[in-house]
Amino acid sequence: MSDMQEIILDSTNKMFKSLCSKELIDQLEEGIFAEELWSVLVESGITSVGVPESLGGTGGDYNDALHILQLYGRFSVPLPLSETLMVQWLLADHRVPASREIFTLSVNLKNKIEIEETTKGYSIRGKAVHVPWARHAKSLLVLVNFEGASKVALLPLEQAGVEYNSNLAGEPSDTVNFESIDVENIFLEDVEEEKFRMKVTNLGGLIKTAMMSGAMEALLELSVLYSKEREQFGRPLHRLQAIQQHIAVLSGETVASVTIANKAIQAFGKGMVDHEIAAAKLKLSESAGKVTEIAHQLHGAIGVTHEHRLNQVTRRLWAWRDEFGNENYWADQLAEKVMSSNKESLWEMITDRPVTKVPLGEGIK
Amino acid sequence: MSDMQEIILDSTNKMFKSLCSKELIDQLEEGIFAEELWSVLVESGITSVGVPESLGGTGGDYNDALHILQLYGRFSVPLPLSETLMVQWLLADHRVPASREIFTLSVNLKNKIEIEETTKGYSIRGKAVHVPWARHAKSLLVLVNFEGASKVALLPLEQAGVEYNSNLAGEPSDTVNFESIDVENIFLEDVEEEKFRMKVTNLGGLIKTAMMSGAMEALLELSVLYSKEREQFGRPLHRLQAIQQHIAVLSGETVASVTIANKAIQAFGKGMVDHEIAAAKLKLSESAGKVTEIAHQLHGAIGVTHEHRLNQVTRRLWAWRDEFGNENYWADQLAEKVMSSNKESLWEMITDRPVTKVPLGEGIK
Amino acid sequence: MNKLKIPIMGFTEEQETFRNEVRQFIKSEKETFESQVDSWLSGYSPEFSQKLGKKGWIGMTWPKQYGGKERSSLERYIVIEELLAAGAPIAAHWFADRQTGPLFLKFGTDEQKEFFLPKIAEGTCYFSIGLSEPNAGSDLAAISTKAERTENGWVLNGMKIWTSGAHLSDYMIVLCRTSPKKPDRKHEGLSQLVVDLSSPGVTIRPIKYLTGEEHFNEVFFESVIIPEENIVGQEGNGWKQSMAELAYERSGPERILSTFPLLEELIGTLRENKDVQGMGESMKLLSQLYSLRHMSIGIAQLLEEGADVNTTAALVKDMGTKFEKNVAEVARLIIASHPSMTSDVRFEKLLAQSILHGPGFTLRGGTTEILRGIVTKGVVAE
Amino acid sequence: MNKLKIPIMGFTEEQETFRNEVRQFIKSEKETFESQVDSWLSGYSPEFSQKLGKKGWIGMTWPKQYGGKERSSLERYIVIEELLAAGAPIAAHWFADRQTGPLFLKFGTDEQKEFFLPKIAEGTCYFSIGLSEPNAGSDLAAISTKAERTENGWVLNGMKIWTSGAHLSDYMIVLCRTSPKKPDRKHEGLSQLVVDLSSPGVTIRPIKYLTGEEHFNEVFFESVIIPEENIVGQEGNGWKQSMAELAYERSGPERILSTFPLLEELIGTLRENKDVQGMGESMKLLSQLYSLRHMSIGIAQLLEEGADVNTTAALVKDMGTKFEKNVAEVARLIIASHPSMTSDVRFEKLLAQSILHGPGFTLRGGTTEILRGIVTKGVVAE
Repeated sequence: MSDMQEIILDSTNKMFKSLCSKELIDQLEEGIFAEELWSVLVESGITSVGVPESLGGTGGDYNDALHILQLYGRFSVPLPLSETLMVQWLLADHRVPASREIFTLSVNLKNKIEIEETTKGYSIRGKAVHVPWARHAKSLLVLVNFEGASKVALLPLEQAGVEYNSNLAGEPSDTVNFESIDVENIFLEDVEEEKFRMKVTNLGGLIKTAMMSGAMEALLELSVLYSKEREQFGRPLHRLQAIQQHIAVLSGETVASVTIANKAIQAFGKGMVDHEIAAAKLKLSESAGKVTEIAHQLHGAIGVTHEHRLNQVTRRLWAWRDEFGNENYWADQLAEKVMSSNKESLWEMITDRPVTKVPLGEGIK
Repeated sequence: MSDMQEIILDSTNKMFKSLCSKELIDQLEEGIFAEELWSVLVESGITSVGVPESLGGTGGDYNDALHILQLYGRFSVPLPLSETLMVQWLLADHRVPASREIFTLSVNLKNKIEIEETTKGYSIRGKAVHVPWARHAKSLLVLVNFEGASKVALLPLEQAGVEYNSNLAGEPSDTVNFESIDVENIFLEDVEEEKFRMKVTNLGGLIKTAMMSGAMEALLELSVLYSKEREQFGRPLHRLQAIQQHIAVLSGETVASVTIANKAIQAFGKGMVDHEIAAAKLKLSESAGKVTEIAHQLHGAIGVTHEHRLNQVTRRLWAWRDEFGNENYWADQLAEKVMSSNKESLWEMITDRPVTKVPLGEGIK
Repeated sequence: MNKLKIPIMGFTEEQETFRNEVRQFIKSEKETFESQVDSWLSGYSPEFSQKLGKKGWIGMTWPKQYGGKERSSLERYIVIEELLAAGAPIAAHWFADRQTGPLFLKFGTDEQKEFFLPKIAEGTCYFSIGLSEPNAGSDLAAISTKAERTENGWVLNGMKIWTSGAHLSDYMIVLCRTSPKKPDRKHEGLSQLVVDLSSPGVTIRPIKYLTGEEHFNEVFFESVIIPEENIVGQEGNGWKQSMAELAYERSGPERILSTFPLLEELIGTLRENKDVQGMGESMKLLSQLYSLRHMSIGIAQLLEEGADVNTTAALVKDMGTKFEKNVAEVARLIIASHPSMTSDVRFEKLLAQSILHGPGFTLRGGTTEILRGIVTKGVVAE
Repeated sequence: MNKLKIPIMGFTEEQETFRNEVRQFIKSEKETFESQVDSWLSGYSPEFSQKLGKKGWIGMTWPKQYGGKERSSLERYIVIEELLAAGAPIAAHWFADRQTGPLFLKFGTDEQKEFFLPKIAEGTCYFSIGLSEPNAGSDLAAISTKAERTENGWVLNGMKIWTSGAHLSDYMIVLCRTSPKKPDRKHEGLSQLVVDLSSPGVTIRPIKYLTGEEHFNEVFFESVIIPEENIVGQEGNGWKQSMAELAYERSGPERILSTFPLLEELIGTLRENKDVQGMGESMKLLSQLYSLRHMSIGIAQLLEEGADVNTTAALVKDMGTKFEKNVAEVARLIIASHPSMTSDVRFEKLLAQSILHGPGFTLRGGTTEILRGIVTKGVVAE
């Protein structure tokens, strides 16, 4: 880790720690958007990290951004940061300048959005499901049909109908309805649909991996703290053998998850990714079930109350493990890579240094 | 359980307990067959339990026999009892009288045995693999090709070549070679191949289930005994919380396994089996891995020595879980039943009282 | 290992006919409730409870003179498992039927039986159970809620926590100290009192579950006056009475079937999709369910016979609640989806309920560690 | 949680070239050995050890003056993992290379280094480690083997148990009591002695492993005379020296790759059979292996830097050995077969080895419970 990165992460850490309270996170589920914290993020430049300065972004690289998202996961930040970053990165590939707005995206197969050219511009008709944070976002990046061809478009959400829905963590996961909405101009570009889907899925998978690894660190910290503070039969919990087993397994799953997440982040940062994202999201999604179960078992009744911070972390892990591919999805992806590898043995695949250039950075094609 | 059955099982239990020592079981792997104990089994009538008295068998029902096999599993009896019983039952369906010989059988798909009629009788040519106890058996029940049709035959083993091989428990699992062997007469009957295979697989699966449930009881007993005798840090093992967790899980898996095994035995005994065998062998094969791991973890170094009785039980469980279908095999069988059920809901299937008559008893068809 | 022996039970022809009757009733009610996971704790419907009362399916094993139907416990087992499998809303009368009724029958005075039991059986009188306190979770000897005998009756002071459904109940059975704790006999001096929750001095404050739902509560007692005759059983015998209840409640179908509606939906979807691979992957759940159900039924029979089921009941609770959780973990992998409490896709909603209620399954009624301690003690003692 | 931080390491171009060299050598030797599971404990081949010695791959990080090659520990890591992945027979020199050599380097006299290290590096001098005793397994303070100082040197009496490979080794490092146990300082007074196993008074009795194979032994010492200068390090410091060794040995690739030959065979077979479903089911193993390997490599780097890896190394051992077992459990389900030590089908044989050696994986070098205690202590202490 570079000194520069350490400074960035250190200050982000401090910022989240002081501004992102348990209550603020709870407010999300009461329908209150954390405006103030969002402004701070925008002002600090975090919402455009990884977008080149030449495009008005903050600069920095993906590595910085993904470690910031690790912190995001650690503090359960209740804001559409990852979505905004993803869209900005994808747009930056098209030389679209950085923005201070909130973005979201959806690549769900069930979406059917039609765009037609009209005399005044374009007409948008259709529906997108499971769109994160749609109710708060300015624009939606989505695959559309335009004159019989697949394109990628950035659609304004002002006039769209939004049905509220949420994931297990209470994060918005809305349905967006465009009922023949007319707009003058939109971002609309050619796209190789399958390639674009894979790109977004990979990027999304890596981002969730980073967020989940941060959340697991938080879970371990909460659990260790509880085992030190809480007593049973006159001894702190962590002195009980059964609790020691729990903490050890929790530590192991967390370290293994953070390690493979960091490996994937590093590889992606160098633009050299082969199996790393698939292996990492697989592992993190798998571990999420184990660590949440242990943490709840360890915390007992207090841990299942809405009052306790624990549920903010465990519910996010339950939600995120299924987003951008659960473990079976990524196992199949990985299996395909192994099946079609040109290496003779598994050992050669494992020890091979990845050389496949990540598709990101080639522009949305 | 009837009083009669209780008396039979009680005396069998006593017999195994007094005659089937650790050393006797070890001798199997040194190539020594437990002649004496086998004679006792033959004399006591155990080797033809379930064959009607009218055919010279001991009488009694399958229920009796399967609970005897449960005891067989509990004491790791080193003899071809289940194979001999299975063959005798299958032959009894054809009114073949009971015998005092050792039988074995094989329904392996890889077997290719050809029978030709000759002037003097028949000529046998071919190979059967993974034949249990072949080196000690008098005859082999097996599927053969005869004049282009599948038949079931009972082949004499005197002149056959036997390559020694063994399963994980050191039980014989030989390859049998018939190199154009001439015999005067053999048992040779028509058979619906697929139906026969299913019948033998079901029967074999149930028998292994019974044996495994007995072995698990032995495993639990050994483990509890060890936890009481052995001390660590000045306290008996079972006082340590981590060991308590082990014993509890071991108890749970054992009771669940014994219960589902007994349910299958009971259903089979009544001639009413639907999903019971599949569900039971699935469960037992799955639990075998768990209980053996725990028992070894609990016993520590002493448990992995050849000297200790533990390995006689764990190695049998490791071997038997894969014989007559591992858990995935039976899961697929069960899945097929669920898929093709005429019941509307899963709950109706679960609570349905099985009415399908078991095919056994219809003769080898 | 005699303590681990469980008989294999079958149902008789009449019992099967009765099962069918129950099933038909539930089917006819299908439109009146939404099938849900964990319905014995979260499915609150006084209307439905009253309908069951009319059918005679609450307190159905009790003597007729108290509104019961004197049916066998296997028949009761049938009713309970049919209701749970359907995800029917049975939380309102749950504890009264399962625990409080039997408690009165065993220890109550004639007056208590005559007053409470018929109402419970009608499905109109709901109880909750006051055991845990903030510093007395696993260790009930530490209970500090106390009742003092006065001329006007008992005066109760203290608090209870994690009481399921107190905010929706009429009464609570409160375990409290009625004489001072002695160091060497710390489980003595505790008694069970029936507290009318509408009494002055009772404050009920719901605790939000992690989903935001309100299932359990803190209940505060400030000088609550309780009639002298509201003590249940012997003064000072409350701990033993409560422990007997706990053992009784560990092996019921509610320790196995809490997430059954999800499993039913999973299998139904796989059948519809003809997903053979997914079906194969689900079958381990099914074999586990078979073995747990036969254990549970066998123990119900042993209970009827008065046998000691302490060890085996703890096993069912330990394994059954793990199974309930496992249903969700397997289901989510076989059918990838967006689990959500607000989804209008049935599978996603049931999955969300199962995941979010999951942590509770292994906590209520004794944690894993405590259950395993009970099992080991039982097994080692032989 | 600073104690849990592990750096992400990559290999340099030169290291990759070196890996290729090692791999080519192993390929060229393929005909001379049968690839096997757990080859660092069961694969005994003095010929192969000597070949490795000639290549300079034993003691390769040691100073050149003692026969070493002064290469980096990541280069050694490469050699070890390539050998393990291939299932090559490296048991003969294993402990001498991994433990005894570093022990001498750290604590040995010049004479000891000059005498032993070059022979070890040649692959001709084999060591085993004498720690456990019948009543001193997890608790080494209970060691009762003792050495008394006499005019002729040390006189050793007692016994060791579970010593891997003693029947095939030249020497043993024996941890024994050299001064009486004090109640409050029970780990003091222990020392490490080099015992020539051909000395009069040494009796080695193999203990059969459950497979019938002979890997470990009981070793009896009856008034064995040991030259005074055969003490390693400081008198009375033996416990600390041994503990340092243990921590060092917990995170190596041998805690992850013992069953790799089976995994390789599994994946190879699935590729050959184009079994897409089976391949998908195997991939969880692969992602676990990736994360464990990167943990192990990162810790190797930390060790080189002299950091405290007590906690993370225990984690790798705990999870790695579970992974090694798990390979067998997954493999047997994906490809149904007849596992057998005597089978001539490679998959079946490797599977049998993996299943039967499995129980040993989590026992050697500290049981699960002990490792988890170490981890929790480390994590809680921060």
